[in-house]
Amino acid sequence: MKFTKELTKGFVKDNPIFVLVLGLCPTLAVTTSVINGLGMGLAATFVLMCSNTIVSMIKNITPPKIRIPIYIVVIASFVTIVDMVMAAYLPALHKSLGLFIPLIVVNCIILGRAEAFASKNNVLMSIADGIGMGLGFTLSLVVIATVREILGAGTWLGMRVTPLSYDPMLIAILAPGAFITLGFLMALINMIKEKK
Amino acid sequence: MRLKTFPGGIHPPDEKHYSASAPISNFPTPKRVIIHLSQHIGAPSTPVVEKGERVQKGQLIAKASGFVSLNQHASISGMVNKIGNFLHPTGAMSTAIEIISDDQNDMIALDDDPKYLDLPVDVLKERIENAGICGMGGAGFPTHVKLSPPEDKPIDTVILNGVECEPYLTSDYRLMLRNSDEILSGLKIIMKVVGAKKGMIGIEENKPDAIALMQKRCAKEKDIEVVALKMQYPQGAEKQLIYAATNRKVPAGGLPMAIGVVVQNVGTAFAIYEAVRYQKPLIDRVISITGPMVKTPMNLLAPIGSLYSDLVEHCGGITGTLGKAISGGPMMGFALPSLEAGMTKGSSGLVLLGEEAARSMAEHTCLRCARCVDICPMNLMPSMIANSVKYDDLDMAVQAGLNDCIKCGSCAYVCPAQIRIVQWIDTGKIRYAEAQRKK
Amino acid sequence: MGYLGEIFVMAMTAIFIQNFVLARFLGLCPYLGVSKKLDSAIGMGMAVIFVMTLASAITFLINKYLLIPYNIMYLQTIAFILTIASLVQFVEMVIQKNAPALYKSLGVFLPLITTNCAVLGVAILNTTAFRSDSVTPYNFLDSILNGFFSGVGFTVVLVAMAGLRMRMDKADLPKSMKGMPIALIIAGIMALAFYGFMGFQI
Amino acid sequence: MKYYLKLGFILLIFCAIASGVLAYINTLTAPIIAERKAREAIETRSALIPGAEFHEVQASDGSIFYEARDPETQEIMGYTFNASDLGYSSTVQTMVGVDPDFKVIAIRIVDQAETPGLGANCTSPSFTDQYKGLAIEDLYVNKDGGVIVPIAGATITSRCIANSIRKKAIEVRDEINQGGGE
Amino acid sequence: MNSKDKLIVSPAPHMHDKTTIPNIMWHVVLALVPALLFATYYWGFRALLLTLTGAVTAVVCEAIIQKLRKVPITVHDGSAFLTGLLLAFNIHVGAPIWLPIVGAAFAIIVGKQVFGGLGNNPVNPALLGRAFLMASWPTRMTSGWVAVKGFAMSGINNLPRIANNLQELSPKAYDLVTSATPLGVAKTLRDSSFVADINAQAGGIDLSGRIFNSLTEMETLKNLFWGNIGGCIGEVSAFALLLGAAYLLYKNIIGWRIPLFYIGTVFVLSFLFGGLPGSGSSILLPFFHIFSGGLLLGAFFMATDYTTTPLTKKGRIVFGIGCGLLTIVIRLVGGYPEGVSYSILFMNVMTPLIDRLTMPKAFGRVKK
Amino acid sequence: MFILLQTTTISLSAIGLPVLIIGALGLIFGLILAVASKVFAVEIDPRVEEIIEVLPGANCGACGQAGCAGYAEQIVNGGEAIDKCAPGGSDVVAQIAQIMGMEASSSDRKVAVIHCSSGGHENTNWKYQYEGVETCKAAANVAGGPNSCSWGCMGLNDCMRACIFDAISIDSNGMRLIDLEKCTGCGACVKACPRALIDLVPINRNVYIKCSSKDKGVEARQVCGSLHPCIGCGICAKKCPVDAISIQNNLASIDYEKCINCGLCASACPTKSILDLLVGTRKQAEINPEGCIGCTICAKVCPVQAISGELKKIHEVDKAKCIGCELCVPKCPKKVIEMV
Repeated sequence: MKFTKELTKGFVKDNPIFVLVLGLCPTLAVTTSVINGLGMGLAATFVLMCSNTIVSMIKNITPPKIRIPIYIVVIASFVTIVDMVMAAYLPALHKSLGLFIPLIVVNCIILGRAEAFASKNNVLMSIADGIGMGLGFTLSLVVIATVREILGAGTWLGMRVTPLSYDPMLIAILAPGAFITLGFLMALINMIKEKK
Repeated sequence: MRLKTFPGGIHPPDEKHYSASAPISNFPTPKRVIIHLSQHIGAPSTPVVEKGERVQKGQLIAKASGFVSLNQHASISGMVNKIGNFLHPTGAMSTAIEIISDDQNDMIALDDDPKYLDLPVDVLKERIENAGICGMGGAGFPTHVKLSPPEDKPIDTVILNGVECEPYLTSDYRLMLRNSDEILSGLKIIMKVVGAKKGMIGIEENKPDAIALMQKRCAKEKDIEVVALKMQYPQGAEKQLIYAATNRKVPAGGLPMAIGVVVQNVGTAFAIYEAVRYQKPLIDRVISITGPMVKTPMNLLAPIGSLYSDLVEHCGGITGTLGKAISGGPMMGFALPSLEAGMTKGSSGLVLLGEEAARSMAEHTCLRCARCVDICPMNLMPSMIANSVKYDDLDMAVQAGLNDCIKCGSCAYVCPAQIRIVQWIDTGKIRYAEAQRKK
Repeated sequence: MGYLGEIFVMAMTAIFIQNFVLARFLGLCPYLGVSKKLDSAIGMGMAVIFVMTLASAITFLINKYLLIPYNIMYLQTIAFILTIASLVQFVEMVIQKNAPALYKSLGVFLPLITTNCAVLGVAILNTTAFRSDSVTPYNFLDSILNGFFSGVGFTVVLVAMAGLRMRMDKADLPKSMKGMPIALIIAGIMALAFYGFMGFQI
Repeated sequence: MKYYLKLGFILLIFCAIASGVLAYINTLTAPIIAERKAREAIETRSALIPGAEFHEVQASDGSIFYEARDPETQEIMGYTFNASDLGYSSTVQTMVGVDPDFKVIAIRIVDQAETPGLGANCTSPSFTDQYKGLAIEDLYVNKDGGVIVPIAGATITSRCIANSIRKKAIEVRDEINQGGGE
Repeated sequence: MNSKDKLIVSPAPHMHDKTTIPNIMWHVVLALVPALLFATYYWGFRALLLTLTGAVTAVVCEAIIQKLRKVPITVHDGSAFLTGLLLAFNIHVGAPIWLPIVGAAFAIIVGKQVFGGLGNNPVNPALLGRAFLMASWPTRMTSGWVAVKGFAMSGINNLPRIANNLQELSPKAYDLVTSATPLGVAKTLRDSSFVADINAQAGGIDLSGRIFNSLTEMETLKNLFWGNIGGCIGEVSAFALLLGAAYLLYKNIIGWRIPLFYIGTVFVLSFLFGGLPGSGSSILLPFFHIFSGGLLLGAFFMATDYTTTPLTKKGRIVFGIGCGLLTIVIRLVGGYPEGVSYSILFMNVMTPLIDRLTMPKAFGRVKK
Repeated sequence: MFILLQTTTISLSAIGLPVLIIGALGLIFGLILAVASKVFAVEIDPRVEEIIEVLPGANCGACGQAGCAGYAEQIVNGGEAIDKCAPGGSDVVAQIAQIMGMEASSSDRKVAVIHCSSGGHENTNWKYQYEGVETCKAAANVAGGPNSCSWGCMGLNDCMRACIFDAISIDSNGMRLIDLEKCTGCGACVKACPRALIDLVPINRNVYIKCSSKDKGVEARQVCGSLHPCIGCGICAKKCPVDAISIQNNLASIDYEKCINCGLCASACPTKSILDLLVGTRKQAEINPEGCIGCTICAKVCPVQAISGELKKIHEVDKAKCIGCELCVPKCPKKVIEMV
C-alpha cells in the first residue's frame, strides 16, 4: 500500500514542477516539443530511480561530511550512462536535448530526493519514490510541451493537429513563450486549488 | 523681475474672492464659548477654575503645565458650566472649559505701556508667555518657546508669514490691511527678543494692496524688507517660506533656528504687540467664515472658543445643503463632523463647501504618473510612500521620505488616481511611531 | 578585430544576446528563488560571478590537461561537478572563517550555487565554444572571461527581476497569479524585451 | 589524520567504482557512436554526389575535403566539403557537394540550433534545393544580389549559409587550382 | 454604510485638481488622432479599420477579464482603448486583420490584467503586444508593407538624383530604394557585401553612398516629416505626431524629460555614429533618425507611459538616455532596422532599479 | 546490455586509467574538504546545525534563502517560517518544528475574539460620512473615527485583511465573525485593530463580552448602533458563580483563568452584550438517585436553585431551571451527578 502511495504522490500531490517548483531549467528548455519533453522526462526518471536505489543502499556507509560529494558522484555516473546510451541509440533526441542531459546532475529534484527520501528509506520505497517523482516530472513536461507544441508549431508529437490555416504562434516554442506558458499553467492550477 | 519662490508646489485656485473684500468686523459676545485645553503643540493646559466659578474676560482659567504648554484665558465673562469633552476643530473630541456668558462683558484691567520697546528682553518674553500666545497660522507652536532659541543658535532673521497660501482664507490679509502698524511693531518686538538684525515680511503676489501697504509702512525701516512671493502653494509652509525669502534650507528634522531664522505668523505678531504693550492675553483672533455655502462671507474678530455654529449664524447662515465644513484652509484643514466646535487660537478660518464640491472620487491604483514627485515641495516620492505604507513596507516608506513630509497636501491635490496620499502618509507615520516604540 | 573586440563580442553575447537565464534557460532555480529581495539578489549575483569565473578556470584546466590527454571526455560531467562542488564548498569554508563580513554578503549564497546548473553549464559550454570566427576554440583566458561575463549576464537579469518583483509585491495581483506564476510571466516578458539584442552584428 | 584519510578513501572508492563502470559502458557505446557518425557522414556525402567513391584530401590549412570519383573511371565527379559560420543563434554547419566546375550539386544542413520555426527551417528542402546548380558567384541571398530566396523571417540564417558555402567553395577551388592537396 | 444626512468628513486636502485618469487617457487618444487621420489619408480606410479593430479588441478583452476577476469594469477610463490604439499603430497597414486582434488581446491580458490592471503592469502593454507579434509572426510583421500612393517606401522620390538609370544600373539598388522603409534602406546599406555588390553592379560608382546621401537630403526629410513614406500606421507622419506631442506637453500630460533626453541622445549619437562606415557625418543625419521609424511615436507616446517609467526626475533622464542609446545601437548594429520598441521595453524592465538608484534626497537633507 | 557484453572485449587500460584519474580526483577533494572543515571550522548555533542535517541539502533556493544552511540560519535567527522547504515536504517541516520546539499542544490553543457587536453595519450610528482610505487604521485618525462609538468597530476590515487564514468573515448582521476552525491564534488581527477590539482567548472558553465601550451607560446606549453595549451595570459580575467577571471603567471583563463557561452572565445581561456560544448545547445535570445521600451541597452551589430536596432525602434537578453550569458535579461528595 505504502509502495503505491510513494509511487503516485509525484503525479499530483507532490508534483515536482507544478507543486514543488523544482528543476525548471530543463523543464523550460526542452519542452519545445512533446518528444523532447518525453525523452528528458524518461531520462531523468531513469537517473532518479537508479540514484535513489544506490543512495538508499549505501545510506549506512556514507560519512555525513562527504555525503553530498558521494551522492553527486553517484548521480553524475548515471547521468553519464544516460548520456552515452542516448548518444549511441537515440542520436536525434540526444542532439536536441543537448547540454541538458549532463545538466540532469544539478537538477534539484534528483539530489533533493536522494537527500530527503532515499537516504532515509529502504530500497524498495526509494525506487517507488524515484519512479513516482520521475513520472510526475515526465507528465508535467509532456503537459507543458503539449501546450507549447500545439500553439507554437501546430503539431503534437510531430503530427499536425491544427487546421492548415492556423498560422503557428511561434513565441510558444521560443524562450519567452516557455516562461509565459508555465506561468499560466501554474496560475491555472492555483485557480483550481482555490475553487476547491 | 521673477518673484521669489521655492521648487515644486502647485497652483490651486485661490478662491479668496468670497471674503477678501470684507473688512474685519467684530463678532458680538456669544452666549457661550468652549475653550480647549489643547490649542497648541505640547502638553494640555491645567484648569485653574472649577465648575460653577465666575470668570472675568481675560482671566486665567488654565495654566501651562510645563515649558512647552500654554496659558488659556477666559474670552468672555460668565460662569464655568462644564469641564469635559467637546468637539475640537481638528474633528476629534478633546477636553475643554465651557463658559456661559452673563452678558456683563467685564474685562480684567489692562495698562498701556507705550515705551514697550525699551523693556528688557526677559520682561518682553514673560509678557508673551503670560498672554498664552501660540502660532496662529495653524500649527500652534507656543510662541515663547519659539522665541527662546538656545544660545549656540543665534538668530539673525525674523520672517513674518503673511503669505496665507491656503485657498479661501483671508484673515491674515485683512489683518495686514487693518493693523499694519501693529504688526510691524510686533515684528520689532520679536526681532528684539531674539536679537535678530533683519526682519522680513513675506506676502504672496495675490495680495498686492497688502504688499503695497506694508512696503509703505516699512519704507523708513532699514532692517525690514517686504518680500513679494510668487503665488504657489505651499508658499506659507515654514521651510518653503524660509527658502523663498532667504535661500536657506532648513535641515531635515531640524528647526528654522538651526539656520538662524524665526518665522511668525502676522496674526501672532499682532497678538505679541497687544500682549507686550497692553499685557492683553490672547482672547480673540480674526477668523474668515467663507466658502460658497456661507450667505455673507466675513472676516470676524471673535473671542477664542466661539462656536463655529454661532459664527456661521452671524454670517447669515448656510445657503443650500452643507456638504463639508472645514476648520482651517481646504488644503490642510480638518473636516468637521458638526459645527458645534469651539474655535481655537489656531483657527484661521472656516470654509463651508456644498455637497458637490465636498465629494471626492474613489481611490484608484497608483498610475505612477509622478505628478506628486514633480510637485512635492519637500522633494519626496509621495506615491511611493503611500504605496509602501499600503503594503506594509515601512522601510521603503522611510527611504522615500515618510518622516520628511510636511503634509501640505499638494500630492493628493494633483493625484489623478485620487489617492489620499496624505492620509496614507499619516497612517504610515503612526505605524512608524508604533514600530519605533517597540524597538 | 583585435582581442579587445573579441572580448566585447563575448561580453555582449553572454550578457544580452545569449543570456544564460533568458535564452539558455540555465540557472532558473536561483533566478526565481533568490529574486524576492534586491539585496539578496545582488549578493547572489556577485557570488555567481565569482564562482562561474573560478569554475571556468579550473574546469578548463581539468579538461585540457586531464580529460583530453587521456581521452576520457565522457567523464566530463562527473569530473566537472565533483570539482565544482568541492571548490565551492572549500571557498565557502575559507570565506566563512577568514572574512565573516564577506561571508555575510556573498558567502552565504555559495552553497546555493553548487547546484546552479549555470555553473556546470558554463563549464561544459566552454569546452565546446568557439570564438566569433567560429573555428578557434576558447583558450584559458577566453574561458575565464566567458565565465565572468556569463555570471554578469545572470546578475543583470537577476537584479532586474528582483526590482520588478519588489514592485509586484505592492500591486493588486489576481490571487492565482501571486508568487511563482507572476514571476514566470515577468521572466517571459524580460526574455521578450531581451529579443531586441538578437541578431547583433558586431 | 587517519579520519581524514578515511574520508578521502571513501570518496576515492566511490569515484573509482563510478568511473570504472562508466569506462566500461563507454567501451560499449563509443564504437557505436563513432561508427554511426562515420556512417552518417558517408551517407550524407553519398546522398550529395550519388554513386561516387570518396577520397579524403587534406588542404594546406589542415582542413579536410573529399574528392568524389567515379568508382569505374576514377574520373573526378566533384568535391564535398563542410562549411560553417555563425548564424542567428548558433553555428550552422553545412555539407556541400559541388561538381568539378564548382557548381553546387546539393547541400545538406548538418548541424544548427537556430530559432525553431524560423532559422531552423533552413533544413527544409524548399530552402536547400535552391542551391542546386548554382555557381559560386550566385551564392548570395537575393537581397545581396544572388538568387537564393531567404527563409521567411530569417535572413541572417540564410545569409550565413550562403556566405559560408561561398567562402568555403572559393577556398577549396583555390586549393585545387593551386594543385594543393597532393 | 454612511448615513446620507451627515456631513462629509475626509482627510485633507479638501480640494482636488480636475485631472483624472480618464481625462488623461482620452487626451492622449485625442493627441493621436492627427496621426490616425494622416494614416487614413495616406493608406485609406484600411488603416482606420486596423486601428479601430485593435482598440476595440483591447476594450473588449479588458472588460471580459475584469468581469471574470469580479472587479469594477473600468474600460471607460480609456487606458485599454489607448493600448489597443498604440498597438495597432505599431503594425503596418498590409498586415492581416487578425494581427491587431491577437496582439491587442495579448497586450491587455498578459501585459496588463495578469498584473492587476492599470498601474501595475511592469512594461508598456502595447509594446509588449508588438514584441509578441514580432516573435510569433515575424514574417507577417515584416513583409507586405504598403507604400504611400505615388511615393517610394524609402521616401527617396527623386531617383535620378542617385543615378539617371538606377533601374538598369543596379536592379538591386532600385528594389531596395523602392521597397524598403527608410530605416530598412539605412540598415541594408550597412551590409558590406551588399554595398560591394551594388557598387560593382553599377560599375564602380559609389552607388551606396549616393543612396545614403539622398536619405538625408532635405527632400527625403520633408517626405519623412509629412509622412510620404512606408512604415507602421502610427509612424507615418512626424508632423502629426509632433502636433499631438505638443498638445500633450502643453496640457502637462506628459513630462518633457523622457522625450527630450530620448530624442537628444538619438540626435547626438546618430550625428556621431549614424553615417555609413568610413564616411563623414552630416547635421541632417540626426533628423533622418528622428523623423524616421517609430522614434517620435515611441518617445512621446510610449516612453512617457506613466506606469512603466521611473518616478524620479533623475530616473526619467536616465530612462530617456537609455532608450536613446539602445535605439541607436539596435538601428546601427542590431538585428532589426528599428529598435524603438525593444529599447523602451528593455528600459521598462530596468525601471524599478532606476527608481531605486535615483531616489531624491528630501528638501533639506544633506547628501551623505 | 548482455548482448553487448559478449561482443566487446574489455580493455584494461581503457578502464584502469579513468578509474585512476577520477579516483585520484576524489581522494584529493575528499581530503581537502575533510581538512578544510577542520581548519576553517566556525562555531554555529547547534540548532542551525541540526536543521541543516534535517534539510535535504539540495540547495535549490526554493525557500528564497541562500541555500539550506542559509534557510536554517534564518529559521533560528531570522524568524523565517518553517514550511518553506519544497523538496523536503511535510516530514521535514515536522522535524524542524521539533527542533525549534514550536509544537503547541492543542489544549493551549488560543483563538481571536472580537469584543464588539457592532461592526460598521447599517444600524451603527455614524458621526459623519467618511470619505477616505478604507482602512480602520486610517479612518480612526480622521475626526476620531466615523462611528459615534469611539470604542467600537469601524467595519473597514483591517482585521480581515490581516488574517492570512481567511478566518474572519462578515455575518448577515454585518458583524465580524471569526471562524474558530480556521483561526490559528497568530494574533495578526489583534495587532491590526486600531481600537484593540480583538484579543486571544483559550479555545475552550466560550463566553465573551461583545463590547469594549468604556463610556458611561447612558452614553454607551446612545452611541452604540447594535444596541448591545456593555453599560457597566455589574449584574453579570454579581451573577457569576466563580467571580470571574470584574467591572472596570464601565466595562465588564472576564477572567478566563476562572471562567467555567456556565453562561449565567450571558443570560443575565440586560443589554445582551455577552455572547454565549454554548447556549442551547449544554448538557443538564442529573442526580443518580442510587447514590444520592441528600447532603444538600449541590443545592447550595446551584446558582439558579434548580436542585431541590430536603436533607438526607434524594435530590432532584429541575430541568426547566438547570442551565448546565456543571458547578454541582465536582461538589457532589458521592460523584453521582452526571451531565446528560
